[in-house]
Amino acid sequence: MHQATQGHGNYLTEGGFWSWFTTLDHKRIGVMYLFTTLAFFIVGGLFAVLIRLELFRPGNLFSPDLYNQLFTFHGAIMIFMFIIPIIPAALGNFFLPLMIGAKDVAFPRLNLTSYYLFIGGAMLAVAALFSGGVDTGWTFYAPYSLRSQTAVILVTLGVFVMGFSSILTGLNFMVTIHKLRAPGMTFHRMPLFLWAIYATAIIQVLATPVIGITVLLIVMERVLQIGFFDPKLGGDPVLFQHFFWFYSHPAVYIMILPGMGIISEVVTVFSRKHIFGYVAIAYSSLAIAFISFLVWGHHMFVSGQSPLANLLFSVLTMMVAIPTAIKIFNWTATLYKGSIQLQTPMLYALSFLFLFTIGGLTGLFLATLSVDVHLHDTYFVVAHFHYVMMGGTVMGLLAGIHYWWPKMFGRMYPELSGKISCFLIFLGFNVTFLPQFYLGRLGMPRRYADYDASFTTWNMVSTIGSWFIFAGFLWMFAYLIWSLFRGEKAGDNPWGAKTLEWQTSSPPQVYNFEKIPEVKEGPYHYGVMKTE
Amino acid sequence: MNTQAGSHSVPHHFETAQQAFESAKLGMWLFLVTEILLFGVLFCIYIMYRGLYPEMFHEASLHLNRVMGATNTAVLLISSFTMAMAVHRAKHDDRVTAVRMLAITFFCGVIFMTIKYFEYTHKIHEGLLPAGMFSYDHVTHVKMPLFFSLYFMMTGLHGIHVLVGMGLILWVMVRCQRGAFGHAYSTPVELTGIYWHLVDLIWIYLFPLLYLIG
Amino acid sequence: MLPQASSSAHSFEILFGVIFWFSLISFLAVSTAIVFFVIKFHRTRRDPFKTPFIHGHTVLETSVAVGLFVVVMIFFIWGWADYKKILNAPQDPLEINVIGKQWLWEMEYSNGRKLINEMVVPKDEPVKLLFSSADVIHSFFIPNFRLKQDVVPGLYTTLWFQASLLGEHPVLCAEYCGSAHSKMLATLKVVSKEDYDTWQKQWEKAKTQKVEEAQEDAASMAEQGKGLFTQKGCTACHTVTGQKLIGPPLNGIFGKEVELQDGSKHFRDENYIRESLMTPGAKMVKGFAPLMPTFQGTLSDSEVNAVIAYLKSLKE
Amino acid sequence: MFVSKSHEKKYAVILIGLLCLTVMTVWVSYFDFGVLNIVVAMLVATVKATLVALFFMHLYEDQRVNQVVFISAFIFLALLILLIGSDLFFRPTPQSKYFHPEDVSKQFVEKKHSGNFEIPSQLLIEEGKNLFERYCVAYFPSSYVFPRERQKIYDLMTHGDSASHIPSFSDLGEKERWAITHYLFSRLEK
Repeated sequence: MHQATQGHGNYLTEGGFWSWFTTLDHKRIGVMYLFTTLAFFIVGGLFAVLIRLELFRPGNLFSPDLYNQLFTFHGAIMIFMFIIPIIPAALGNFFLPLMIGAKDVAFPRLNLTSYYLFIGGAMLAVAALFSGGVDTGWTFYAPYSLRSQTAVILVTLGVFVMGFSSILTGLNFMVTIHKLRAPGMTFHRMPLFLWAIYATAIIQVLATPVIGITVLLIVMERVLQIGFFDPKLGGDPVLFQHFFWFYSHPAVYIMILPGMGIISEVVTVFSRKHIFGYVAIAYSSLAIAFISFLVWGHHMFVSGQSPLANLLFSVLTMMVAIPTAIKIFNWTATLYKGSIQLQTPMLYALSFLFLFTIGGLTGLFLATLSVDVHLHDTYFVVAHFHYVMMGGTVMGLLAGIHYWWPKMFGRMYPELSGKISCFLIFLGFNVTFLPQFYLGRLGMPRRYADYDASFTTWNMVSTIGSWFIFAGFLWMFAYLIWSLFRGEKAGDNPWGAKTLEWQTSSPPQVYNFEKIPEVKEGPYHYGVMKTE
Repeated sequence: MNTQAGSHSVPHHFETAQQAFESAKLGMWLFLVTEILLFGVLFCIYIMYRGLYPEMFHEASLHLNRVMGATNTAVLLISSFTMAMAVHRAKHDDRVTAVRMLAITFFCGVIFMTIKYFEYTHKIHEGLLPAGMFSYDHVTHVKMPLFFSLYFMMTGLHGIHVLVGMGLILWVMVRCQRGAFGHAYSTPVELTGIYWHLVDLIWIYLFPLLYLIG
Repeated sequence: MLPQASSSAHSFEILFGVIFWFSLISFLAVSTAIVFFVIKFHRTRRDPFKTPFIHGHTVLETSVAVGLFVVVMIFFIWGWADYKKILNAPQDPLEINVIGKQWLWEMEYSNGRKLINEMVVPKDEPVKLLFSSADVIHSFFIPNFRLKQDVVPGLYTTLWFQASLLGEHPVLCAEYCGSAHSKMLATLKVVSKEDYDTWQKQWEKAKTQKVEEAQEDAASMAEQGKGLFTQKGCTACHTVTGQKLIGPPLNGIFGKEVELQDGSKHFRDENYIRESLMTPGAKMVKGFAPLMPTFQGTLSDSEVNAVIAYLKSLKE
Repeated sequence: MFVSKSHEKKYAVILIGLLCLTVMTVWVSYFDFGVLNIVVAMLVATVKATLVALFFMHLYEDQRVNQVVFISAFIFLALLILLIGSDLFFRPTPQSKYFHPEDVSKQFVEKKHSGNFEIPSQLLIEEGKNLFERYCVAYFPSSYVFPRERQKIYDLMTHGDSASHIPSFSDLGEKERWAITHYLFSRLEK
């Protein structure tokens, strides 16, 4: 182990500026993904703030058409360009080879290709923004998406291309995990983050082709009028929803599983204790990945789907609760008798536990058939998935970014600022989204540009909350950028973690390790070993 | 490094050539999985509409030419055989035969696409087109255009895969001719082979589903 | 709190309450445990190098899984039982055919009476709605009944209910359907059985006698037209204040020339307005999309005249 | 240079088997066995696919992980099909006393496309002549230059030409507009 030397030796400084564009180094590709997706996060976040502004009070601040475009782009950008790629493609890319003790991912060139595919697809979608926009909602439901006069083709093609990028990333990771583990790194010695990434990769490979061909069929519907989903030509619009959700429901787990993986890392490191129930957490990731393929129909309980399908999907959906609950139980139990330190990553991890628990429990309402009939497509659903996606994934992501920041850039973020922005985001998040549960229960439908005056109070509260989130993120981006240049130098292992990525320099050298490490024990061997 | 394998060397992040080969192969299999699901959606649409309107499928499939379909099936099966032979020969350093076999495979692809071309032009001429453009007069079932949407989407997507496969074969053939492959390194031929067989495998299902189930 | 205006609303509230309390207790249990552990086992109190090495606890984990399994199965079965009640309509309900169009609801009674954005049903009688859509997917949502059903083009869906509360209940569109999605609202009026019968009978009588309100003077015609204008959902797309929504504003247009889609000019006279109501696509005003549904069959001749009289009365 | 012949013999045998199965399945398709036709065709296809996968693709002797990967694709595809089938094949037909739900799906299918109007015929040209003289001729200046392509003429009939003050004739039906198009095109050809 050696200290990062100034000016040469680490992956950030090797080669000039232009070498970044042709780099095959997984760390650099990861960093490029990180900045690109965070940029999209800012754009999507601005759209969110505008949406909340429109909903501050009844009446129209923007025209309904503009509002429809706002929520469409908010959804599409946040989902396809931020939350799906960011953890696997940015943090996963950076840390997967480091954590299994490899020099790179299995197919570095494919890795770069998938980054450029992502950029290409994102550009297509952004081009739509400047050529009339899109007003279909991110779900592209037929037949609305077949009739809409807006640039649906551009966005769907963008989704298709980005889908391919996601497939290639998943494929790359699966092969890497299977074939490139360091000597001694058995599956059961892998950090739980990698189990999560592996489960995610399975979904990416198996589910993404379905959305790929489905959006392509939407393009074909518009160009060649093939009519699979067009009732005017004899097709069935509900069939589109099936294909769409066959991907998009597992996609929710593409988003949340890596977040869960990060929590497993952070919780153990900051309570300096072995994870409670390693095997259960590892296999529950796989179980979630598998079950996630069988539950998509709960998005369609009132869509005109057959009662039999409703029955099956309702009971299968209930099953997801079990592995998820085991995870939450085990993370909580890990804290027991630990030695807990409340640094920023841990604060985010604890926020994850609170918010994700709420998100998960509210899922029970939506999985129950008769209750979902009322709650479906209301703000209850909006609040539920923001609790899961933002309260879950984004909190996990922020925990991960802060946790690995010293490793990625060799500098610490400012601790006090980190805590302040964590507090702002946590508070703002709850103020924004808790009222939405109540609004949904009162029957306020989603995607409404204007609403009945009786919903005003809680909408105002919600909008005010969104400003706190906005302030929190603004502060966070400011101090993170500041710390890139002025932050305190970080040591190789500032948190005293045991996983492999901390066994090399900060930032890591070009080929990750001086010598490929040999693994002799599991990743969480903290504290006192029990003697047999 | 084996001299037989020409200029090829193991990428730096792999320990052994075997590890590199296995990784590439697993990657290819995973890619095939995505291909199967890509086609799977179309098969699924086929099954749904066929289940709902069996009599329409019966009527529509009579408009397809069984002989042409069967010929294409045979052509693809033969090409699969020659591809397997090519892989085998390339692995055993028989460059000349391998190139010859690849050439036959490529030529089979050409025949396949030519027959496809004649089928397409005939359908287009008759107006048996995807739903919105369908203009064939003598139909009894209103939803018959859906069958031809399926026909064109499925065979079209398959045709694109054939073309991509032909491109790959051409590329491998040139490299093989230059002596890039041998017993130590033949990953590209092998992967192209697997891909080409999958294209064949999909056609094996497409043929009876579209042409035969009357 | 939301009124409970049907039996389904009642059973919704019970099950919702049960899941809510279960969720709240579980959440409190988890969060109390976390807060307690964080305080009790904080670094200031615990030596970081002397934490115990606990692998896990299979019995505990399994019992969490099994316990939760039992609970969610209870929720599932309960939900399914309630759902079946929503699904199966009793014998011989009152049937209403509902057609969703961008952006209004058209209700048709079995006697041929058509209403727009308005539905009148008797209290304590089973009512079955049959849905279809003329364009894209809509969703018929009655929050006070806790009921919702998507309205899908090319597919017939149904929903039944038994209203238990007199009064007006809002109906909303819950599936995103375009520009005026949030304006696609209707009112469901629950009246007593007797009131309902007389309401229908009066209409049938009026229809057979063909007593047209021809003698009504222009002022009351305009008044009636004004009522129709909001009642029939025109306001979703047209304002009378000069503001452009989906359709052109309609104040002060009467007798003036307007530029059409093909660039030609046309006077907006009575015939033009009548044609625009019956075949909306015929003469489109420039700069607007052909989205308006036809009112053929939903507006009687006298009602069309009333709307024309109303538009005449509007000044710029 | 040593090439094992046993492998190649195996490939040849399999090829012959595959071709025989193809001939058989085509032959069977000429007879009507009802449901059995599908069963036989799918069975034969599956046997063929298995042979290709096991021997041409070497899945038989491949690593376990590759086998699992390939098979899992079919498992997930089967789940997709089964669960979607549980919806589409089990939708209840709504019962109604006064309305006719079963007509709805048909009512929304546009039948306009079985007309074949895009292809010219003598009948259409004559109809187009009548229509043109009745509705359109007054709008066209005698010096008007028509586009020399059917689609473009059709677009002109649909959207008009604002530069020359020619209105849209979209109130005529699709068939009528094509008829006029064919008539105008036949005039240009002369």
